Amino acid sequence: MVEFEFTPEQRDLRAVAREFCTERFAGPEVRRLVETPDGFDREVWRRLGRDVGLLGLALPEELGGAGAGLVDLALVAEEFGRAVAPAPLVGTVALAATALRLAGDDGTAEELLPAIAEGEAVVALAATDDRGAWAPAQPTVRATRTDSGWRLTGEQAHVLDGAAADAVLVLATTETGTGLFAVDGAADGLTREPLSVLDLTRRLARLRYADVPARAVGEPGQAATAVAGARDVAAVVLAAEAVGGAQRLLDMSVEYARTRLQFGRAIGSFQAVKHRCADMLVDVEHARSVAYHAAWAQDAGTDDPRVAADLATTVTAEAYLRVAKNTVQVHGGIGFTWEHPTHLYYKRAVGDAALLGGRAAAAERLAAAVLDGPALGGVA
Amino acid sequence: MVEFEFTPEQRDLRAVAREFCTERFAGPEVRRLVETPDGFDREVWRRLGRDVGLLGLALPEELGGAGAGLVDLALVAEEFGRAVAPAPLVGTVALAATALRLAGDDGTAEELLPAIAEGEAVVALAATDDRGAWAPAQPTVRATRTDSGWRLTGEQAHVLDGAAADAVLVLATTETGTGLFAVDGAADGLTREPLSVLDLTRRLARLRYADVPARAVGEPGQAATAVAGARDVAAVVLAAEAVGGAQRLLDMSVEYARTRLQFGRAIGSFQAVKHRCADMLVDVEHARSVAYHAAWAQDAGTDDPRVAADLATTVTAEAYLRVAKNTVQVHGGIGFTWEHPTHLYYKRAVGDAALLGGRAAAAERLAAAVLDGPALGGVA
Amino acid sequence: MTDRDRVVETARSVVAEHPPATTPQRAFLGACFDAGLAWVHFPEGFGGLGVAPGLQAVADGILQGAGGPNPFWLNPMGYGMAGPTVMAHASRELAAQLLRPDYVCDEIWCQLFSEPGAGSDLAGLATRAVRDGDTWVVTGQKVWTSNAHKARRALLLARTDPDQPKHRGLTYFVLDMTDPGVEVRPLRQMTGEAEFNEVYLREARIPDAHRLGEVGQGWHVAMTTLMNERTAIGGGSSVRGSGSIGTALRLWRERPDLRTPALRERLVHLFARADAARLTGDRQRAEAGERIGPEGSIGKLVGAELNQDVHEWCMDALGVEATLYSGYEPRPDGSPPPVEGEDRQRMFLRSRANTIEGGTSEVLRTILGERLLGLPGDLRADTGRPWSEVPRG
Amino acid sequence: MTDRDRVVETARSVVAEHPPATTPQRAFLGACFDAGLAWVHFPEGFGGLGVAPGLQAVADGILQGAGGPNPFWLNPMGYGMAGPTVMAHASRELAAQLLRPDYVCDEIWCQLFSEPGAGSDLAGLATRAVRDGDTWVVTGQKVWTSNAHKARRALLLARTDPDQPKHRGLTYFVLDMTDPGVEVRPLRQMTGEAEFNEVYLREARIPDAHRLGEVGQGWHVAMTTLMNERTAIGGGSSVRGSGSIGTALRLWRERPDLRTPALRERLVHLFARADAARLTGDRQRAEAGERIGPEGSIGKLVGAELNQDVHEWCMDALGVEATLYSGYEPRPDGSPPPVEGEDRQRMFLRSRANTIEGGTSEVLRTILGERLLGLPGDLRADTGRPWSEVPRG
Repeated sequence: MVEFEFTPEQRDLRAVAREFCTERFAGPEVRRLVETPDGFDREVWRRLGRDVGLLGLALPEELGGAGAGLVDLALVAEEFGRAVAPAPLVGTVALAATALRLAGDDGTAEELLPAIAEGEAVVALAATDDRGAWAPAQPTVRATRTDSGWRLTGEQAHVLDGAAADAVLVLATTETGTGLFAVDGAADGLTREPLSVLDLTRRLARLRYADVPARAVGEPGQAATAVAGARDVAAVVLAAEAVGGAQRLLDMSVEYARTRLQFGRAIGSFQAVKHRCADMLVDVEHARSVAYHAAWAQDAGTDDPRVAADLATTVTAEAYLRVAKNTVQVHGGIGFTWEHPTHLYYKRAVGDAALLGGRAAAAERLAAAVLDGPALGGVA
Repeated sequence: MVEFEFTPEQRDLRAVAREFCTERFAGPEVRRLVETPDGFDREVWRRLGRDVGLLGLALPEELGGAGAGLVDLALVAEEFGRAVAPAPLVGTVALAATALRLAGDDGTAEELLPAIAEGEAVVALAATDDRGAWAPAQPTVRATRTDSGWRLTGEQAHVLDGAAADAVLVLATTETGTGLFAVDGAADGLTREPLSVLDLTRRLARLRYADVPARAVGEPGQAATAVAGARDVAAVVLAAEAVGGAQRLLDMSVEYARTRLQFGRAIGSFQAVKHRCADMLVDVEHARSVAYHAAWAQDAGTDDPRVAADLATTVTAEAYLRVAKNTVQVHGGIGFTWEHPTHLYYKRAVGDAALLGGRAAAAERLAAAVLDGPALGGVA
Repeated sequence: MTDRDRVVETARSVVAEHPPATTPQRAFLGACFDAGLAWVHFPEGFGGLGVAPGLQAVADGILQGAGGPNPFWLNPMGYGMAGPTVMAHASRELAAQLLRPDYVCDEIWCQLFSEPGAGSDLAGLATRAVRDGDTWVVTGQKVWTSNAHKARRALLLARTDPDQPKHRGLTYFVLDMTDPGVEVRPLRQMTGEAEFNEVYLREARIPDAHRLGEVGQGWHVAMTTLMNERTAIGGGSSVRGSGSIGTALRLWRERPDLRTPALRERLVHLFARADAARLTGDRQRAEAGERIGPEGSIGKLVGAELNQDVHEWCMDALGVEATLYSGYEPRPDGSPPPVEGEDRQRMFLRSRANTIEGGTSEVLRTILGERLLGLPGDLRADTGRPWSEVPRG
Repeated sequence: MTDRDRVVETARSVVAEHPPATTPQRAFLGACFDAGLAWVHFPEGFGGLGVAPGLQAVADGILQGAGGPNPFWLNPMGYGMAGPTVMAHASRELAAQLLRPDYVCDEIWCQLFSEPGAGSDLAGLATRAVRDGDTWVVTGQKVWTSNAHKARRALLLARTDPDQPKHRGLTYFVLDMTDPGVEVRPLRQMTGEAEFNEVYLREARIPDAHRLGEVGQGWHVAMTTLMNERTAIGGGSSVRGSGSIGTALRLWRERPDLRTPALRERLVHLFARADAARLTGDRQRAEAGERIGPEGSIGKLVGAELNQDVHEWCMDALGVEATLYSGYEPRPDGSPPPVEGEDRQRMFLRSRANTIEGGTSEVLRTILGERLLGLPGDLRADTGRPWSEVPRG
């Protein structure tokens, strides 16, 4: 695996993903979906899993997956990002499936992962506290062992795909530490309140647990590792989505600048617009490099995977935001309207920057790794 | 005194200062002076004091001054800054004279201030420690009282005008606290090592005191107040100089952009250059506003003088640096040469940003005032 | 008695005779107009006293200080732009007819300038006005119109001669928005609400008497309006910590839990920039009197970019809370839903338009470069060519 | 045997037969040249083996890994630019004459392109070359010439037909710098030293045989040279933390006393940008092979601005120490005085030129916009007009 060199199979995979997204997540369809309660289409999701096989890419073959790596998943994510596709890819495929895979619980994994790969099960990873903070040291849900099994009590905010999920994987406090628990989406005592979100393509919910029956998943000691690993995978998926989104915005901006005339000439012939587009290109190229690198770092060990993931978050989050802002500016008033697709990407960029602890936390971890610790490989 | 409205007398004063600077600090003369050991011309300095009367502007009339305020001094400083004049205005007139005025020692003030106003005495305020840090809580020079008077021992770095000064006002540690002491520039035991400086228009020296005879100036309790007050005045003078320098750079850039042809047209007709010049204009205008405001705040109480001074440092330092960088870029290669005046301004901007504790410390004090304390007047 | 004394005395007697607390708004404003305090520099009988424009602030201080309404907020286009344009360019009869209803807010005004094909290049607009005897027949599409759904009258710029170079073929009109040829459609924006409108003109009719300025002189008249607009937008406040920076400072004070050293560092520099902009506005007003020329574009340019940076800071400070939104569904009147406290996410989204509306930052930088610094103009594809022959799209 | 194997074997045998540690530099380089390892993609006999250019890195790895000299550092213009240009455009005889002395550093090269009146607008240059039988007589002034005082040969671009549009009237030559018509003057820069020169040409003579390419085709030939230059400047390193960011990281590690939260925050973002740029270079090389097209301009653009930002960070970190300087007096050879550790103040001043030299950032952004993104060109004042009629100054 040479870094940055895709195999022919990977190129085919990208083509399949792009074709699917072009067909199923065209602009009008995305605008329709974001105004629906769930925010995505179950049937399309099933087709992605069952028919196209994109949801189990990175899962082991024995669990219904394709046994491919994160590079493959990143390629698919890039196409999802390009279409700003509203679908539980990050919540279910990146976060929940990875946590399940790493939790060390073969039984639950064998039950849920094939269903995820088939697009049958939407699963959420609820690893926030009651204010939405990611992976708290002290989870605000408490798990208690009773005669009839585990029971959960407490509250979590900002759970990605939490309202639509068929099952929720909950990070909770036990007497012996932090553990993961599986809860049925329809369980008694579970109430799910969809939050009014800025980015309508990613739905968040507040979950309240009032003595909710739950099943322990894996050993308590594994929970933190599973959640951290899920975040690293999701960071790569988010970064790849950002690359696709930013590239799409750049393409739109260039097309508009080429064809929109003011003062009798294409606005892209003015240096102010042209140089802005050049800066967008730099952002997109940098974002692409760090996102791919983070995928290869996990698959092929070309770098410390966590450093690469934090680098990817830091660079892509800023690049996506800046490209989105520049896209509005290049388009002028039309780019500020509801009818134009730009705002969907812009809000996606804003929302992503705050997910999984947010970009500030990623930069802080990167600083700790690069500046505080012993010198990194190659860093003087 | 209405803020931002100059009196006719002040306009005349500006004209006098500009005429003097245009005549005495023309480009070739500045380039000649910066290659001399002292870095300035004593005779020109005497004329400024004795004949033109610009050095005692802000001093009380009974001490040979004009009894005018900081607004007047700022106007003069702006013209000095425009010419990037190498002269001990900041060190002697702003820092040393203010410290002398505030130290509560009429005798020393009556002896030195008239000489400063006349341009006869160059006086340095040595208020750094041995690493150049401004106004240390523990000065690294120690003052000891002996039978034959006070003696100083220790070392100070980065003393502005320290090598050329006829007298040095030294911040030193005594048994009862921090005090100011006057030392003759030719005193036994004082060695002065000119430092190799980035900004050749402002000379710094390392002073070493080996049992140097000194005279106590004012009460020990006054020293910190006197040094802080001197800094506030000097901050305004530096800010006003930055305004003049930045304005001159903008004028040069605009002139070059109007007349330099590439691709068969004036480069200023290209948006990349034009918009860069527009940004420089914004910087200059902002710098001017905060610099004048800081002067008025001290003279007329239109704002907390320290907040206004720190605001002025924060804004003008950044503006001057950015304008200087943009000036090099607009001029292209020629702006990078030794022969072109731009580098003198650029280095001035860089040096100023580190003087008197530096712009980072000013921003920190501003943050403490605006963000940490109770709400400022008008600040919600 | 000085002009200032006269303004003070007049304002005091209006307040005394029509106490704002007990006088209906319309009656109070009518009394102000009749006393010459609407636009003090207008002639007597037209809402003014024929004194210097700088004295308006004196009158407003007394009237609004006593609790009187602010006509600029009630009818921004009418008070800030239509009034001065009508006074400068309409016939005396037309001015007499229009100014009082404008000031007392019987008639809300809007501005029909921008078009889908004419944004930065306003003078390239395509809406046609064709003469038909004593009336003009207008057809075209306008956009980015605030208050069009509430407006009785509009300032309209239309093309009357496509064969002239673009600036020379325009004429300026006052349009009756109740004309059957006018259709107003709300334009939903990324914040969810519909602050602006599209306005379709299909053979709308305007009497020639409602033309402002000569035929073909519309650009010149429009400059009166636009200068008033940019100064109004960019004028800024002279109160430290008001405006968007105040929103950020309040968040910093109210939410110690959100504070980090990085946010603190950014905020103090935003504060410094905001305060420098504020002081620059003060200084410009002190130096130029009340009328600010093209240097007013500095305030608009800086204010727009600063707003965006400040609101980005707020979003970064809010962290995960930034992902929430108070709702995209516009209410029937097009306004956003009410929220407790400050709706910072909405302000953040809204600020994205600041660098576009009322002159893009690109256009403003060009104005600063050319008009204030005297840099040469760009090469042009349209100068001197008949508008009809200049490529559009 | 594959080409790669052949390169490996050849390089190993050169190293074995001429151990770098004991072989004089000139002899070692001569052996490399004769073995075809100078420019491996050149034909045999011309310093090459006729293999793919990507294999140069394989050869260099072995040669320099064994302690051999890096010809690019010894003779940058000669190795990086003159070699490929000569090979592509000179006659076989001329190439045979020039390449070996170039590679073994008997002859240092410089580039005479820029002029006081032709910076960004290189094709507008005014240096005239007039034919006189079998020689050309050249008069004009060049500037920003590195190594001119040490150079034996120069790549020269001169105008041979002022009545053609500017790109079409240029011809490319190899100039002998020992010609009596050549005067080299050091050009002192803001750092104090004189890294560059001005070169005055007063009826300098060049045999027609030293022309590269056809008369009037000079621009086309120059593009070969310039593409090699930008790629060389912007290519960057694939080692994390090398280059200017390494200077900053070392300062951070070595001087805990300077650390503040604000500096830390800035530094980690500079690191992220530097690492993104590094990875982008790696990715471009992986995607494009060794030859990078206009996308190489991304690396040059980013690298220049990043250098400046990193060195500004260093100055801010140094605080009051930033006001010191190691000295402005150039040494006799034009180089700066030696200092202990890293001369960060000098690097800071030097970085100011990064966004100008080798293509200004403005020109590079235009290249990215037009060549990579396909945006339309600016309106032009010079296209199609005879050079002699285009305003200059």
